Amino acid sequence: MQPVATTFFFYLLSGLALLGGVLVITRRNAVHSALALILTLLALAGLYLMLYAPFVAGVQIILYAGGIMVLFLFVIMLVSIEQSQKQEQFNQFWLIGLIAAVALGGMFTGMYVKGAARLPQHALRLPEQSNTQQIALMLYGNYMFAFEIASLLLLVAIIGAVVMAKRKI
Amino acid sequence: MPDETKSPTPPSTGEPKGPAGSHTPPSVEPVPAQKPGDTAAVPNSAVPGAVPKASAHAPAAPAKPAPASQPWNSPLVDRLKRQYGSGLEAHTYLGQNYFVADFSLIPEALTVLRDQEQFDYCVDITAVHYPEREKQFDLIWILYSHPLNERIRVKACIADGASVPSVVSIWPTANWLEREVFDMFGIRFDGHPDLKRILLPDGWKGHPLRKDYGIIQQDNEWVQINLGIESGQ
Amino acid sequence: MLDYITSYLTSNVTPGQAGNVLWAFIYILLIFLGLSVAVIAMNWLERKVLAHMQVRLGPMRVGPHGLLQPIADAIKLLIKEDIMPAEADKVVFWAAPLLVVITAFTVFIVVPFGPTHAVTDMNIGILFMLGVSSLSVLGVVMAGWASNSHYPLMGALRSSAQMVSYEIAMGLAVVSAILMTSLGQASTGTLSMIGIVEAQQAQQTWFLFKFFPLGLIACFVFAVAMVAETNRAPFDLPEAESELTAGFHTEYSGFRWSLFFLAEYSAMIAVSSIAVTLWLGGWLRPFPTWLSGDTWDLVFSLFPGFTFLMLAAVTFFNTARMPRHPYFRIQTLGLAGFGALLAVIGIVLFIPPVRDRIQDIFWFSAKVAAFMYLYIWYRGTFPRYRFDQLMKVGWKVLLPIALGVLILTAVVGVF
Amino acid sequence: MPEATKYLSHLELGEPDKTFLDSNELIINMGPQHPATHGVLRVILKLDGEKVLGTECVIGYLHRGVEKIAENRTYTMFNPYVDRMDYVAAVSNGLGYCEAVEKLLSIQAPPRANYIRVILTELNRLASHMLWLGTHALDIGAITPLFYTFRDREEILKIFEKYCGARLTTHAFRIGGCQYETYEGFEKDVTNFLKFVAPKIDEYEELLTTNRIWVERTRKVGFISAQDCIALGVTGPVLRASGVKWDLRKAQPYANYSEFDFEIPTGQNGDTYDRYLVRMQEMRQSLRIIEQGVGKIPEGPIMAKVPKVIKPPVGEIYHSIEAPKGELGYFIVSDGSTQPYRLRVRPPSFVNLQALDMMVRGQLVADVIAVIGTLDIVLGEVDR
Repeated sequence: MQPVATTFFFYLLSGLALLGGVLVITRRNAVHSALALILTLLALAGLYLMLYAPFVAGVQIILYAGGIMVLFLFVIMLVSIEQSQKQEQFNQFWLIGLIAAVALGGMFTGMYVKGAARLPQHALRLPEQSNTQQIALMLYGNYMFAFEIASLLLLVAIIGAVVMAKRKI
Repeated sequence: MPDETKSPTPPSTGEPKGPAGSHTPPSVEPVPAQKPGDTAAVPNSAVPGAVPKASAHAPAAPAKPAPASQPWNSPLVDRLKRQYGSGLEAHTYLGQNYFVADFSLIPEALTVLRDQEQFDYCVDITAVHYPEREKQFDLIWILYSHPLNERIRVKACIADGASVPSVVSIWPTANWLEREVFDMFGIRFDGHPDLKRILLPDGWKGHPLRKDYGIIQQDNEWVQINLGIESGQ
Repeated sequence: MLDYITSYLTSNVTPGQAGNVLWAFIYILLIFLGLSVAVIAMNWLERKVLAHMQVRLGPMRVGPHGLLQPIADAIKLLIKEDIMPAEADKVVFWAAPLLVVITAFTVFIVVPFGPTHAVTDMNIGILFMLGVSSLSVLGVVMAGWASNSHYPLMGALRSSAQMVSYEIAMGLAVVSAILMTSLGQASTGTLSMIGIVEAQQAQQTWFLFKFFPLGLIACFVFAVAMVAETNRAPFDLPEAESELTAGFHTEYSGFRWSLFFLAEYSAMIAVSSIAVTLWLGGWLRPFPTWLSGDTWDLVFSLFPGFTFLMLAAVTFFNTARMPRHPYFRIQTLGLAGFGALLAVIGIVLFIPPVRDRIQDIFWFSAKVAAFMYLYIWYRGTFPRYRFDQLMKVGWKVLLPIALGVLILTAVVGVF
Repeated sequence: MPEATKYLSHLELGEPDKTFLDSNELIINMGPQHPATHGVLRVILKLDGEKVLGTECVIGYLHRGVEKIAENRTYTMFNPYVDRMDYVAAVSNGLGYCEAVEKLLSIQAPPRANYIRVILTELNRLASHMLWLGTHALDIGAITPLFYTFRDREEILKIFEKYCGARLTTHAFRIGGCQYETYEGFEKDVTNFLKFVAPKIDEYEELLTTNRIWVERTRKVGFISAQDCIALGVTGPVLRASGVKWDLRKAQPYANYSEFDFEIPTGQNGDTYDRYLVRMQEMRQSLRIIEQGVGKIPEGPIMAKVPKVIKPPVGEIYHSIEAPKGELGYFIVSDGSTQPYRLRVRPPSFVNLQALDMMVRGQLVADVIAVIGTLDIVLGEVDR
């Protein structure tokens, strides 16, 4: 099966992701920021699809866009918007932010200019059909221990949340 | 429309002091066989024959001969009389018993009625306005006793502007009932947790169930401000 | 060019897999139209069925037996004033119904109405459906928040909490069905919607009856969760009329409101399609093993035609019962015309090539329709759950059951 | 919502649960236009999330000054006005008023009138309870019972219509008896209705009584104890569901209820489910009363000897009856003229509504709806 208009979709999705990212940090209204973040996440899911990683794309949509962001919005909606709008957005962290941005930009530029030789000559072609199986094999085979540790960590977080939210259990 | 308000003739029963001397508390007199339940729960027995005609010591009855209030004798009355003496009169009219209590006895006698005489249910609190009297208002508490299945009324005369002790602490149900009396008559209740108008809007002027408040009278100012119309009529 | 068009007809894959953009587009159009008609029909049916459950007649005025009522309603909604509250967040208020309706329709590109009757077949089909339909929560939340009013906000909070909670039980039930695809003699673990049905075909059983009663329980969990997921009675708290007036779309009116309506019904059809695909054998006809053989195949392939003929007969019967009065002449004619249309469709469905390609769609739709009837039935029967009870049912009843079924399915499948 | 906050400022509201994650209090204004408040009742709710911390009822939107009107109408002229208070139980209102005036006049309705009165009043109680059931179930989300009860209530209204021409505000009774002689076939209609409706009540119960969701929604919701009921003056089915076996028809019989054999259903738990059961039982008891009455209507006049101009002697009277909602009392002060000097209505809905706050504190918003439904208030009577 031949992909259609690959370049076009790549730029479209990247552009959307970037637009969303910029909106996230420039919007004063927290709900608008969250919605822009969802746009970014969806665009990323599209990029994953283009990389022949449909499972990752699906998980991205279900977990991030459908699950986590809903909870984000849930919390933000209960916060008084008027108050947050009055607050200064670019506050005292602007210096740190600038340094981080410059450092990251430098890294990317360096990679682009000098790192081309270190990358493989053509993009890796993952077989589309076995993508899900490959992830499963990786997770439950090579990285079994890390996976279990991560799930334990999440369990701790759940228990902590329950304890904090409820006085009596 | 002041001409619409009636010129009220205060009913005989409303006179607390007038005939009081004539019928002294008959505590000595043996009054047998009048169980409380019977007196209160007269189902349809209030036929003219059953109630004796106006007795001698009744106040001047209206033109038509009619059953008039009579002294009411029962152990309950005896007990209360012993406690409060002449501040309390007991009457019965058409088989319904009521006390006319002196204003000063009000929260106390009612507390006694609830705590010692088991009148645990305050049915209603209401008032009647007699503009020509000195003490303009009759305030009426209708009480019922679940254990005794007996209903009585307690009546007290109060002057305009006087504040009455609230009975909310005795019967919580008095809360809204007193608010309604306040709303309609302008009688203030001391110790009421939240005395404000209940049926009429908060900013309304006047108390409609007073006799000097005409039937089509209204707070025009309120209507004009809040409803944006010239008049509600 | 003609070759490009006809080449697909002889292939036996979905247009998406064949890479045939034109046919994919035609399929998208067909699904969009079919879905709109289905929503309209569902609207009429719900009102009619519910009315007859409640000893009343339902719509009777617009068209014979109210057949044109949904269309009249649609026109009314389109020409109604579209109110946007002054204090609303304009952009979000505008985007919310769009998002809801887009997600509700997008999921249908992987719904397999037949072995080749889907826009495309993704190898993560079921994941895609769950993922995209979970996005509709966002629309609900946005609508509730953007209205800038208490009732919609509470409705949105309720509905997002509800949808997120029930997605978990729903997902676990789905996983147990997916697990079944990789078990048994034909070991083809797959997330593809078509693959799931084909697995049922290969295993000669609907997953509803596999590992009895595990499949049944999983289907039950899904069937409950899907009602909650679509905010329908008895889980219609976000729209609880008596409590929150209309929930998250209280401030919406006219066309925007109708988009929510459209989305709700197409979401109902979408989740029913998932249930049908996963447990009821998708497009497969009933009794594939019991009543097998060419004769039975023929008999079952005649079902669609007979169904339409029967509907036509019912219509003609009602035409005969119409009052004989000049006032009703147009209505009677209309009803007769409708019956004739049904009869023609029925006859067309008997033509062998049509019959062969249509019967998959028919069986799929019939199964979905059964679920839709359940939706109406629930609405007529049940009171509404309270919010804490709803959460209790979701987290303390359905989730453990779904987990247990998942583990048992794995255990039974391996040994 | 600063305006609503003003109303709540005085209430001793419970504090929200102090936990690590404190939530904000939310003040919600329910009504006066709200589908579940059964009219123009406005309830201001103070919420912690979905939990109710306190309520305040704002009433009076339907206030028409019935008591003031009474002072300016003759006794006969005022009679139709009482129908407009509890408009779903207009017959009961009329009975209470007529009996109060009769008592003041010291006359008694003839036996035939009394039988007709009891039958019509009990039919009215059925109609009122049916309306309650339908709307209550609708509030809790079951839409179907509403249509069933309306279908069956229709039959009662038809009987009323045949009897007096009106369906809702019947004005069926006159001071001293009944307005009209029963129509031809009245008894047959009532008997047929009894046969028709008994299985229908089973049908309602089938839909709800064992319905899991219904039970979960109503059990342990809106609890009120017998002591609190009495202290708050709550009467009617609400009181009986808390376990107090008190019904004015038995306690202080009026009309000729003492001649009828019926039970007073009571509950034990004082929750919404028990109130539902009590009212369902009351409907069956009403059927029993009607059944006994319909065969025994004696021949005779339907009016007592009443003077053309009703001029009760000077005096005052309090008479109360068991209306479908509770104790409906009339306190009349007469000054000997043709118009009441003062007429006070003791409205059961008004007094029962006062218990709302106590019943919903600590419960959820959805329970407020259930409790308003179970109190069975009629705003026409609350506001008068």
